[in-house]
Amino acid sequence: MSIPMEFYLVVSTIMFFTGVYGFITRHNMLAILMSLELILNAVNVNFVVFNRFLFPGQMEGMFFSIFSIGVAAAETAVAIAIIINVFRNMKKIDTSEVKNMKY
Amino acid sequence: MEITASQIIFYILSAIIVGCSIMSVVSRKILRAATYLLFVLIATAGFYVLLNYHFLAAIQISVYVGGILVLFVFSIFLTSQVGEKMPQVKLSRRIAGLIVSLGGAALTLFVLLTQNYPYAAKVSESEIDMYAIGQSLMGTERFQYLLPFEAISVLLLACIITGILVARKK
Amino acid sequence: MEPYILIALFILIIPIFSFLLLGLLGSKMSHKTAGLIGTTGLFIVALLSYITAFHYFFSFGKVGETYEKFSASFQWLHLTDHLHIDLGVLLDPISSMMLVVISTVSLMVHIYSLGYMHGEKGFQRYYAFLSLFSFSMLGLVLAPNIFQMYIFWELVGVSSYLLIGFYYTKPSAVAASKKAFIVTRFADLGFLVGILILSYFTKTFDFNELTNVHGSIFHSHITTTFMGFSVFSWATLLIFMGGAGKSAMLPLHIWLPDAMEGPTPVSALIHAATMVVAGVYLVARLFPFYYFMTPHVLTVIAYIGAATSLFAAVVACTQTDIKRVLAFSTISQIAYMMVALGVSRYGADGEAGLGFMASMFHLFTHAFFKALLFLGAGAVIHAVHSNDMSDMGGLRKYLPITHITFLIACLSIAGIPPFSGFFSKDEILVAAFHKDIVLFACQYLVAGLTAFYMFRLYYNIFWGKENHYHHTPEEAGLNMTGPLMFLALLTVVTGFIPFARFVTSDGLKMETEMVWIVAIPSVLVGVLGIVIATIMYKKPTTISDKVATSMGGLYKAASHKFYFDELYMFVTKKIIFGLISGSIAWFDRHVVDGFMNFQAYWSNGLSSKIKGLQSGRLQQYAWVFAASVFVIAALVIF
Amino acid sequence: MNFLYLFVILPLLMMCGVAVLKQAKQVKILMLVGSGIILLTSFVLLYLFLQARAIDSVSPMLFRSDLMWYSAFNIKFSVGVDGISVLMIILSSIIVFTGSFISYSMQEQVKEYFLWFLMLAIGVFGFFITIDLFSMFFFYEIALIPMYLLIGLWGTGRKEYSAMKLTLMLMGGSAFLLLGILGIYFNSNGGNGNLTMNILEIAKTHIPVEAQNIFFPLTFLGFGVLGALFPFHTWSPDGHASAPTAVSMLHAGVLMKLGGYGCFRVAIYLMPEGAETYKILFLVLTGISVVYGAFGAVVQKDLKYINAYSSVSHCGLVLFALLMLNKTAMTGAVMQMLSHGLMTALFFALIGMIYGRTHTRLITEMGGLMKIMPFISVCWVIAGMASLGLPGLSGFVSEMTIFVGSFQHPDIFHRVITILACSSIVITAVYILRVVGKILLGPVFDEHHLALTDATWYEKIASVTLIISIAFIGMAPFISSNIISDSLTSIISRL
Repeated sequence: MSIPMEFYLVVSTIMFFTGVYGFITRHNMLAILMSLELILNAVNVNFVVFNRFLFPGQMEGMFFSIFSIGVAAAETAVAIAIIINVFRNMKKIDTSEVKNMKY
Repeated sequence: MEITASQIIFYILSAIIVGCSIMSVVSRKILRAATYLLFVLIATAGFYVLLNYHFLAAIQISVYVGGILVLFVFSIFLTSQVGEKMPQVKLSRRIAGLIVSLGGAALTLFVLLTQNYPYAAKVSESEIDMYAIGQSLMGTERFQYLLPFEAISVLLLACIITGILVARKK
Repeated sequence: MEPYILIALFILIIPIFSFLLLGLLGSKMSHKTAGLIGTTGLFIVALLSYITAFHYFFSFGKVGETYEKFSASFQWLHLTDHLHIDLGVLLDPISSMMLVVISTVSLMVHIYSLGYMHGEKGFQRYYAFLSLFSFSMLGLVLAPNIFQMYIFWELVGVSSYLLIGFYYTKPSAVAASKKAFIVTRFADLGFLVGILILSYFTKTFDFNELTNVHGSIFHSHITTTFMGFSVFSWATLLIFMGGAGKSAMLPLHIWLPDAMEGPTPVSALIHAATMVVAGVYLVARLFPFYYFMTPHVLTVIAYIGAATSLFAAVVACTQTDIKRVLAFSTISQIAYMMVALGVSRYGADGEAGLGFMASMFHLFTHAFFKALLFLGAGAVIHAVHSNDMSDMGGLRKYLPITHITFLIACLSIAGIPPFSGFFSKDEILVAAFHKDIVLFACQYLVAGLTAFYMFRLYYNIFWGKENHYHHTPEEAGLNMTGPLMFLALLTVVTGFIPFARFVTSDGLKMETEMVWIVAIPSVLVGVLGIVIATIMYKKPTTISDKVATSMGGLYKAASHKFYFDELYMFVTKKIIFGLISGSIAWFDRHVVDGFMNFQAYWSNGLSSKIKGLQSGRLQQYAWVFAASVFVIAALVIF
Repeated sequence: MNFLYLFVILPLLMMCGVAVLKQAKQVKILMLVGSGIILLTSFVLLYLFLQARAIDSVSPMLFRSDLMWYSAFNIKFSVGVDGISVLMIILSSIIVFTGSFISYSMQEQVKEYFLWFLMLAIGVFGFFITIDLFSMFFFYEIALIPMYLLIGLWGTGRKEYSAMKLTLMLMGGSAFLLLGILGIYFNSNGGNGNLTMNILEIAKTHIPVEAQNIFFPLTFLGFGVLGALFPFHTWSPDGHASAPTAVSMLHAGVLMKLGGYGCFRVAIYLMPEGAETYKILFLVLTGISVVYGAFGAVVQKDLKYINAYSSVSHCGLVLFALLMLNKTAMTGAVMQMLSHGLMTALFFALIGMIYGRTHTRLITEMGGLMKIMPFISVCWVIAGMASLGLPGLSGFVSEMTIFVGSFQHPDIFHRVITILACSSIVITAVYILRVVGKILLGPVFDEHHLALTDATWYEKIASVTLIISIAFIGMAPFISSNIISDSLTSIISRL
């Protein structure tokens, strides 16, 4: 293993905060969801990296990532279903315009 | 310091991840954003391979890329016109986002890079074999994950039902 | 004496009863009934007044050598341990004298109005108001305490307001009535404050105590001062301010000329004979107090009176509306009475109390001849349907009775013997002569001016160029000429009443004699005034215009009444309405209310800010969440 | 069963009746009859009170009775009246009576309107019969809430704004009041015994001076807001301008009196030393109210605004006189409450009648109404004369009592400020005569107005009732004055 752990972590950190940036700035619900995927992905990377470098004999990090991917899939499916439903009812998926359900 | 192939691959993957994730959150065309996300996810799978988690890489490709992203693309097609640009984000909002993300990144990186890690004495280079993974998933002993596995299954089932219920026409 | 108190009560009750009757049921009555009810009521009142006055002066009033005060009252409103407002009647020489004056003039006006107001819309209302006025005025003169006087003072103010504004569809009448009320109301404020101060220091409202020269008030030594003057000076000065308002003294005279917008008989009754002398009556009422406690205020009164009489006489020379000429003449004559009071001393020996007596005497005679003048003017106006001199001329042929009676009144006011005005005016001049030569000179000049402007009026109406009348003016019926003749008779005879025997400052009788050194010049100046007027106005000539132009600015100023109205208009419209009220209203709406609205505004703003935190915008939450996490993390780390 | 309960029970019964009845006409008739019965009851109360007073001339309050409400805090529903409360009850029932008559022409949502109207009446009556601080506050709040709805729903013009403003400002005042009441409550034991809300029992002890200095201004301000104390009076012009006629009447006629009544019954009676400390401050404020309200009224164009500002001036005089802390001035204050209540109710009734016909309240758009509606105009002139203090009507006696009483104060400051307050009578004359001259006299302004009719029978009954009451107080002031000053004796003895 010639690559130090920090390198991976730096990349995942950047990915995470890019996701955060996207989550905060995006207006489109789907884009927000994609930013969320970035965040989740960054977290998965971290699990795996810590598992590999710090506890190589165990598999918790990997399994956690697996489950996390599963949950992400489930979450995305439901979210997209909701978004499509919103779109069908309101003809838009822009967060600044979909206000009927606020307050 | 000699440069190994894995290092080169790592740098390439890192560049792809950083560049594409940034592009994915700033691109004003949603389909392009999804495409950049695809690259990020694939590169992440590359990371997993680099770390010798082949099974995980396979899941990443199949679930994320093959499932989730396709779902994204479908819903993008359903909800937006081709070539439609998302409106420019307000400057104040971008600055707010930048402050939080850059601040957070700086803080996190500071912590990351100043930390001493208790490295394992020997980092295993070997791949985890499928048998062990299967054992772990299908058992109820210590370090075995049947229960979460089943929970995820139920969750996915619930998701399927919910998806149908929510998305179907009245 | 008891029955006379009762009679005096009846004098008050009858008019108020007739007011209520006419006021409540008037609209259901015919004009004739209403007029009859009012006139009959007043007739009874007049009879009762004569009986009361006669018996007062000739039987029960005199105890020993002096005329005593008789009063009876009941407590109407308890205020403090010392102060309570009583209602009742007070009989003494001046109130008995005033009873006669008021009821006589009022009765004449009632009768006269039957003809003058014939067929007017609101005839019943007119008689109701006349009754109300008679009630208030009688109550005023009969008041046994200063607070009752104030009460009726206000009531005469209101009845005057109602009567000036009788033609309520005419904007000028409405404005005039409003002006009269507000100006006198302003003066009444002074009166009220004066009463408050006086009563605070003397602990009484009662005239008997206030004017009892042997009482404790006159021997107490209250030395409290306020802003450099003793409190009693303030009190009496402020009370005089009330009197000045009602009696149209400078500078509160502005309402009286405008008050001529009312029906002419009303002007005769209220604005010539009775209500406007209330100020004189008030000062006379409190005369011992003025004289002993605050003599310098009397001097002030004398000078204000002199200034007013001169001012009004000058203005009267330039007016063309005959009622306004008479109005200024009234102001001038009342000021004469004020001067007389101002120069008077207390007591009856020699010339001491001459001024007081002369003032009352002039009040008495003036009431009759001025009422006569107004009613005569009313007859003229009735005949030619105009108030303006230029619309008249040569009327002596058409209105013989009016002409003769008017002439008698003019001679009387000009001070020509043997008419009543001569006697009373002469006494005033004598009193002034003894006291202060400046005042005397001033009054002497006014006497000449009076003769001049009255005859200017007389010639302009009855002589001069004859106008073309649309229909021939003719003498009115007996109900109008009757009062004229009766009042002319009074004008001729009242001068011979030995007034000094009855009405003096201390109730003791005094003797007067002709002071030839004053009497002859005063007649001469009267004659001179008449002669000048004859030259200028008997035949249509251009002399008057030439004189007017040669006077230049003075004439212009006088014909504009020395711009007092403009000054007041400026003060009220611009300063009171615009500056004070306008800015207060603005201040209220914008600053005070603005402050309250600002409270609402900022709490609303704040709450919407707080509400904004719960916006439902997930991204905002996320931002806040993330930012907070990092901040907290940073705090933990560093 | 205490006789006084009738004043709460009768309106409650009427509420039930109104709720049951179906037709608007029946509701109105019930209101007329019911309010007539209340009026009669109040006169019976006066009669009974005078009789009881003749027997028992010592106790400060008669017809006492207590009902325990909440024993943990010793809160009772205590009732009792003295002469002043009796007069206030009579005033309220006259206004309720005339208000019902004026509302006879009400068209929309009659039932709901009268329900709220009666609830307002309950609040007012309840306030005057109780002598328990908590119950007072309770009824005070009961009176406030219907106001909001009555103005907000049945009002005119910017009604939502006005209703909101009025309610919020009065609620703000009652927040102060609540603080003040709690302050009194927690200092009411005088070092021993139970805490109590009962005014009579509190009056037996002595609230510590430090506590008085804190809670007097709070209580006084709390009631003062309702009594249109400068600068907390601005709800009054807007509120009155928007309120429906009968509500304006009840509000200006009675509810504003709650302020003055509370000021002396709670603030001054229970905390005399506090009053002594703060009176200069509040005298200046009320003095400003008096003159300022009068000047403010001079340039207004809307009839209701004129009357609202005049109310500020007259109610300012009430508080002004109360703060003089002597018997005569306080007698005058209570008489001024009665007088202003009747007078202003008459004014608002007449404004309502004119507005109902001409559909405008701007004096610039009217003229010569005397010719068109003589009855209303004559009533207006009478009301105006009462307002500017014509002797023989109620305004004069109350103002004179106040002025003479205030002037008896030995301190020069009080006398000077009294003279300043006196000057309001001139300004009052100015604005009253301005209105009379503009709208009643002069030529007819608008040809369309010629077709308008004069007052109807129910309007006549209402106006005549009020005028008779005004004239009665004005002609025979000794009756009310004696009742009031007798009742004031116990209050004065504490000062």
